[in-house]
Amino acid sequence: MEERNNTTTPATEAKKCSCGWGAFVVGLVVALILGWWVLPNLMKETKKQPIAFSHVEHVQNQGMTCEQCHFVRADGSFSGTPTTAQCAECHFTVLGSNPEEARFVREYVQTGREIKSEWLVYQKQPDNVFFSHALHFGPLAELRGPKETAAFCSKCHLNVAETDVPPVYTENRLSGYSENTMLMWGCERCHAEHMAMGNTNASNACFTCHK
Amino acid sequence: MSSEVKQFKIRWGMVIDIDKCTGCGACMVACQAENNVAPAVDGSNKLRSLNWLTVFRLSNHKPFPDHEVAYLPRPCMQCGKPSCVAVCPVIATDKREEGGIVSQIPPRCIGCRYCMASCPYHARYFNWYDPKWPGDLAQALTPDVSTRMRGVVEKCSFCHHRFMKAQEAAVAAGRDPMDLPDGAYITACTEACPNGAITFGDLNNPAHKVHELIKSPYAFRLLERLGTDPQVYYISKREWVRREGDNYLEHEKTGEATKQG
Amino acid sequence: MDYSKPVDAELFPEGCERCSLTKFTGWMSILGVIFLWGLYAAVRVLGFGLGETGMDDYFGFGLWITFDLAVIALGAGAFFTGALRYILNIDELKNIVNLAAVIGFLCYTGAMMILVLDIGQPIRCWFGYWYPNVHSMLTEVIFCITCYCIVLILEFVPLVLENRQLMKRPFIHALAHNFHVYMPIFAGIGAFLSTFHQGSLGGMYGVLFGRPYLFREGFFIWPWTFFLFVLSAVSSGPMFTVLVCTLMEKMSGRKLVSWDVKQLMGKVGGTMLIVYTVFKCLDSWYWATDLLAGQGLTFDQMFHGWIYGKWLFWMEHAFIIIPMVVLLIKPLREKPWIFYLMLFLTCASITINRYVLTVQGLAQPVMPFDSWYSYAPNWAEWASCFLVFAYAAMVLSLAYRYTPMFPQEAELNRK
Amino acid sequence: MDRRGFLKFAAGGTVGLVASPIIWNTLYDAVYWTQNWGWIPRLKKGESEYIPTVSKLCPSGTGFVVRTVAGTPVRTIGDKNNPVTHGAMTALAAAEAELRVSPARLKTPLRRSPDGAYVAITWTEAETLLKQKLQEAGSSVAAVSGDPTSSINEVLTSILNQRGSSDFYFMPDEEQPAAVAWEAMGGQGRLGYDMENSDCILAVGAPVLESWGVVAANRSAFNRTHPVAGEPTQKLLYAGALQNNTAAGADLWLPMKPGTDMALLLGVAHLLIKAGKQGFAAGLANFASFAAAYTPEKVSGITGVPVARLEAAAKALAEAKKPLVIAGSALGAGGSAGPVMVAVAINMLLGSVNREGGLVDMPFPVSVVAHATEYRETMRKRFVNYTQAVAAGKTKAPALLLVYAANPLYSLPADSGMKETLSKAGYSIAVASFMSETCEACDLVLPAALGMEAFDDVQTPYGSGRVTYALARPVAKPFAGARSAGELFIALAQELDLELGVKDMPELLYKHAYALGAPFRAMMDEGRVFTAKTALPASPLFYNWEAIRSAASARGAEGDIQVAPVVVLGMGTAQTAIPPFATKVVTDYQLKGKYSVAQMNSATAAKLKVNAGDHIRLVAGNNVEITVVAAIFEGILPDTVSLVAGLGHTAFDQFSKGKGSNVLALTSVCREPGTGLPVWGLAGVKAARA
Repeated sequence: MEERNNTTTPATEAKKCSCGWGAFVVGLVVALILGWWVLPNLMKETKKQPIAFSHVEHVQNQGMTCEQCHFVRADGSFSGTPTTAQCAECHFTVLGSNPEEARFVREYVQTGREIKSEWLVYQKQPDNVFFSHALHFGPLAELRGPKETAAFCSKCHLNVAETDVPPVYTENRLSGYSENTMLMWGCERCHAEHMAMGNTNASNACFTCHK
Repeated sequence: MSSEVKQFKIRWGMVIDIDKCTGCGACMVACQAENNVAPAVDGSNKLRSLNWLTVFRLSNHKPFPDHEVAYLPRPCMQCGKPSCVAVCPVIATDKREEGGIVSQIPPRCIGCRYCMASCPYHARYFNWYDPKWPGDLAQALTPDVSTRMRGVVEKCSFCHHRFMKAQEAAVAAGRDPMDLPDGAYITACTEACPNGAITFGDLNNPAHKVHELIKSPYAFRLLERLGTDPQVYYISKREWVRREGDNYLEHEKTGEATKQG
Repeated sequence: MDYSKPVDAELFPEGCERCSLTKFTGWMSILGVIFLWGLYAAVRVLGFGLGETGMDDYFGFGLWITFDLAVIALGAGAFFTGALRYILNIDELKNIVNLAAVIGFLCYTGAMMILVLDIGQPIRCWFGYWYPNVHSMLTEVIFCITCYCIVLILEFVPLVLENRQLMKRPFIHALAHNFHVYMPIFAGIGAFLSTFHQGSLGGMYGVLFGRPYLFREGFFIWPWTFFLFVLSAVSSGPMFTVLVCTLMEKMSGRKLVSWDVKQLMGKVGGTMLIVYTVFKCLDSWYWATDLLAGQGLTFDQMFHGWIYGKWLFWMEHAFIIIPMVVLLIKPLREKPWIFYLMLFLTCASITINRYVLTVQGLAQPVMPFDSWYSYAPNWAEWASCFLVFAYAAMVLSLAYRYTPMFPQEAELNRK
Repeated sequence: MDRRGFLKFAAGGTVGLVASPIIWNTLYDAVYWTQNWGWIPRLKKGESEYIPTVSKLCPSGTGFVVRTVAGTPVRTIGDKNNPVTHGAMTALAAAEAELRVSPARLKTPLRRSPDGAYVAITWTEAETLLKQKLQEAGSSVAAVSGDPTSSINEVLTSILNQRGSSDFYFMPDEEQPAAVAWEAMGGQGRLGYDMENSDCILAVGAPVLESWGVVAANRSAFNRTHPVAGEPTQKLLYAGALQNNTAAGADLWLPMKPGTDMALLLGVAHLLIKAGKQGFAAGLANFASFAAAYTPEKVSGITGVPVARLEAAAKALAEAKKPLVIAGSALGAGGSAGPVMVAVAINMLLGSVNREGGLVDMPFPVSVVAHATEYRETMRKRFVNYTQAVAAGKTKAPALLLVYAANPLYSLPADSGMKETLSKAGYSIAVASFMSETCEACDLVLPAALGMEAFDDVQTPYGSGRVTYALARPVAKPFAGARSAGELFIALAQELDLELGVKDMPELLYKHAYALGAPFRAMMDEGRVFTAKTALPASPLFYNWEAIRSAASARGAEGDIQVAPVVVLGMGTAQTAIPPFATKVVTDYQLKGKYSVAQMNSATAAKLKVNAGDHIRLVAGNNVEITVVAAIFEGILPDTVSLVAGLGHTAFDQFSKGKGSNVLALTSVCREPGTGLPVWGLAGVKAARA
């Protein structure tokens, strides 16, 4: 190899070299496309919510507050999304003209099927995470109205308050995590500051968030 | 290797009166149910049955009829100077949070079992297989403690989720979550013990019963001489029981040697 | 083509004879069967969990850790011989340093294989790098062992490249040459990494203050076991290399390394053995008479029944004291069988040491009301260790057959 | 592309991949995958509720709060507001939420097909079959209940009575011999024990802290009288062959050979009489002279209790202000009446009858269902007499045998005739919650709801010193196809046009509450529990020394080695078998793999030439042979081995099946002299290394 190189002219050597770098660049570009776009997309799976629930209808048109469905219970636990029974407090029969509502009444309220267990939670956390809404709600009482509440909640959640159809839910095929799931570093960022959200109790100790 | 004992404002601790324990096992059942410990088909192999809390039977080693028996429930000691925390290569176990409970996070654990080797109390258990809840048993899982997977170590957490819940309830009620009244947070075993042998509370808080109990002349801790500084105390009026709590040379007396530890 | 030679003769090192390819394939097949048996055990362990082994909550460490520690100690010939050859320039060692490097490579990669099985969640193994606990001796071990393993691969590669046919390619020739130029650097890095993790492996036990059988005081952050492990590794490593070399000679029927080189290796190991023996005995004495008493325990309480009897303790000590003395006496060490026996005893003592620290150290009940339990490795643990043996034997056989591992071989066997 | 080009392409690709997130993200995703493996159950989310009720599986009617999450019970926690058990739990009650969904739970009615296999049938089919079989049987119906505290028994007795059958029985229990003894001594009400107010309790044979009486209440009393690190306000003396759980809590252990309870009690009586404790009643002189033969030395010889401890026990009782003596059996069934008679006599000597902290003469539970048999009457009948008579052909086999909440095939000795009765019965029906041995032998199996799934009640259990009444309220839907047994029987009666006077379970419970003057609404809505100190006019008690004398003439057990059975509630009852969570509570000195463990002291082991861990063969008088593993424990009498009860199940699930041997297999039924009670629990065996 060394001997042969010695016999080639500088021009051909340069040519060879550039051709070689071309292969490198092609490889690089292909891999980058694969690694940044193709493969990550292959890992993703999109899912639809069981019912095209409209926050706009409930909040803006019907004037409901957030707390009517999402509230802290007396023991400090958070209700999350409402159960079929809670929905049925109003929707015991079809109230409007939306076909989705009619379907909800037909398929859930009348059959007793549980919407809460089917609803896809965008911010879904795995079982090993302990998250207390109450402990994060320090300043919530001072918030006024749905707009301000939504702004506060959307520090972590998707801001769904102004959506007419639920956003697409995207999940990783391997981990099963939602695209919007806050990962540990996201939690740790606030927990590292002792006065985040006016609370001095949030440390980054493992047991603060894991169960 | 952290050689210093960490200081906490709150130190959750347990006082177990051995003279009151009769070894019925209600604490062990409650512990398994509360913490989603999977049942074992063959629980008679004690070296392979995962139990955060185990009741040992103690003997005064005298022949019949002078023999005496006692039972000693052994949760995790939540050591002030834990031998396990220093050795874990991936910080799956730590003692950092206010309250001084030694955390064990199975999702972080890589399953090297070094912590098990380090713990003289055998408080740590390994998931040799994936946990199984045959039939419909999984329906009875509580929402409080995540299920584990094979290949990770787990141990008693002093029902840490109950601490979180107590804090949550305190915040919801507008009270200080860092100043819980006595009894606002107790472990499942404390709650289940029919004989009231277990008392739980903040060892540092004079308003909590345990604060006084640990000053009893009959109080002792397991293997104090090793310097692990456990947050679990035992009480027995029987000298032989206290002597079973640590290693003593023939001429040594119980009260003296422990002080130097 | 010369039909009197095996069909793959072109690949053999210059001037060296090898057995027929059929015979070789037969030998490799036997190893392959053992390998597959071990692989079956490994698949079961990875697929179902560590419940497939004989370990339990009292014996979280067992045969595998003993095996790892032993092979890592015995594989220490690689770094120590390498350091002496490339850094201190003891030239004669070039005749055995290749073998030492291959053995080191095999011991470390083998240990890594077992470790992958031994940790419950191998998919999370990179946590050791990503979320390291800097206080843990094991973190140091993980860092150093993986790094050193890479170094050993780099040391092994040139030997492969030196195959007669491969060397005909100028590029590979040049590459192999470059590797040789950098070998002192590898040897240096290797020596540093290896010393540290040999020590950390010992430190792993010494720091366990909850285990009176294992706990040792020490110097700065390192317990005495840290230093004892380094010393025991550097004394047994070269000896193990000589033993493997001799075994290969017996099996192949060819002389591979001259007696002088072996004696030199023995001298190196033996010198280190003197240091080790002195410190080991001091350590045991202090532990038995002072350290234990401080924890309210007696020497007798550390032993129980037959399998945990004192015989292991005395044997461990005898097997370093006797070789130390015998190797000092010239007429004795010059008799090959005595020489080899003494090397073997030393290696056995180090293996016993790793075993008692691992198994007996955990078996000794610390709580007075606890009991001694026994541990017996099951077939899956043995099989996976044999997997490593088979793997090592296969690689060693290939290396012997096709690479110029022994520079003296052609000359020693000239008729 | 040549080889060099390809190599460069590959190099570029490698650099590109390393520089893109896919590898690193996949490393993380793979770890997330291991953290949330799909084959490991995930946690349920939902609202937690805490609902107080009582356990029907635990014989002591433990009061607990059931925690439900989204409607499913996940935990049972001691109910501090329960005035009977004060929050004390038993290991069995603590496992009830899991037992509810255990693999042994019956999910659907099962009918035995001609080929012997079970076929799942619907409830409609089952009810039709039940009605049809009952109609066919006419008056030839027998029924046995293993739940004496439930008012569902009244519905059953009413049905049987109206069909013309009087063959309703309770399973043998601790109360039956005690009732005989109390009656023999002149007692007119029901025997009760005010343990919590006593300052010194001598329990002979009765493991009061583990299985005797209202265990949860006993334990809670023990708790309150033994402050942490403080001075106990109650002394507990326990006589038994083994240092069991009760002995561990006792201040003094009297190591007593199995079956020598009477001699020990007579010895204590003698010492107390000598010490001047001579509570007067008719027959005192005769009793005293009979007891005088039981000198400490003689008693020590018979029982094995050292003289000093016997005297210490008598002294403690004599010095106590409110002493109480309790006699009972280790097994909880098949005990003799004799020891209870002497225990009553001692209490009489001590003046401990109808006194706070003493024996209580209590009213019996009253029936409210029309045509029902009174509790007291049922308590007088002996199921084993019936089954043995049927087995021997002395009594006609029933055309229909109904077994409710009981597992007689497991919990009665082999020669009790139960097996023969079941096979001779025209048709057999089991109403149970778990697939027991008895269920497996019945023609029709009906899945019953648990206490936390249906309306039921706990009327004063035996051992209590007060009248108590608690309701079991449904806090969750019945599991799978289970149904309330009470509602099932009421519906059956209605189908057969029988008169009950109640239309459903709530009405039945209401009538009971009303009869007791209990606050039904509060009990129903809030889970409150009713208790009352209802004292009867003092019974004309007397020292029935003749009855005592004949009972004392019972033969002791034969065989070289005595077996001391141990009942541990954590291992479940005959109806539940070992709860899934209890397998880890079972110790290595109770069970080893598939063998029961026999504990013995080192002297016994030396005599038998066995070491710990050796297999030994035990051969009982009835030639039943079992193999057990030896364990050395010094807290047991010489020539005695202890075996834990509750093992050796052949039915239920993987948590119970094929583990150890059933102690009851070693026992045989015999009759107590004088009272004629069928008794067992005495098992002398021959032992040898296997």
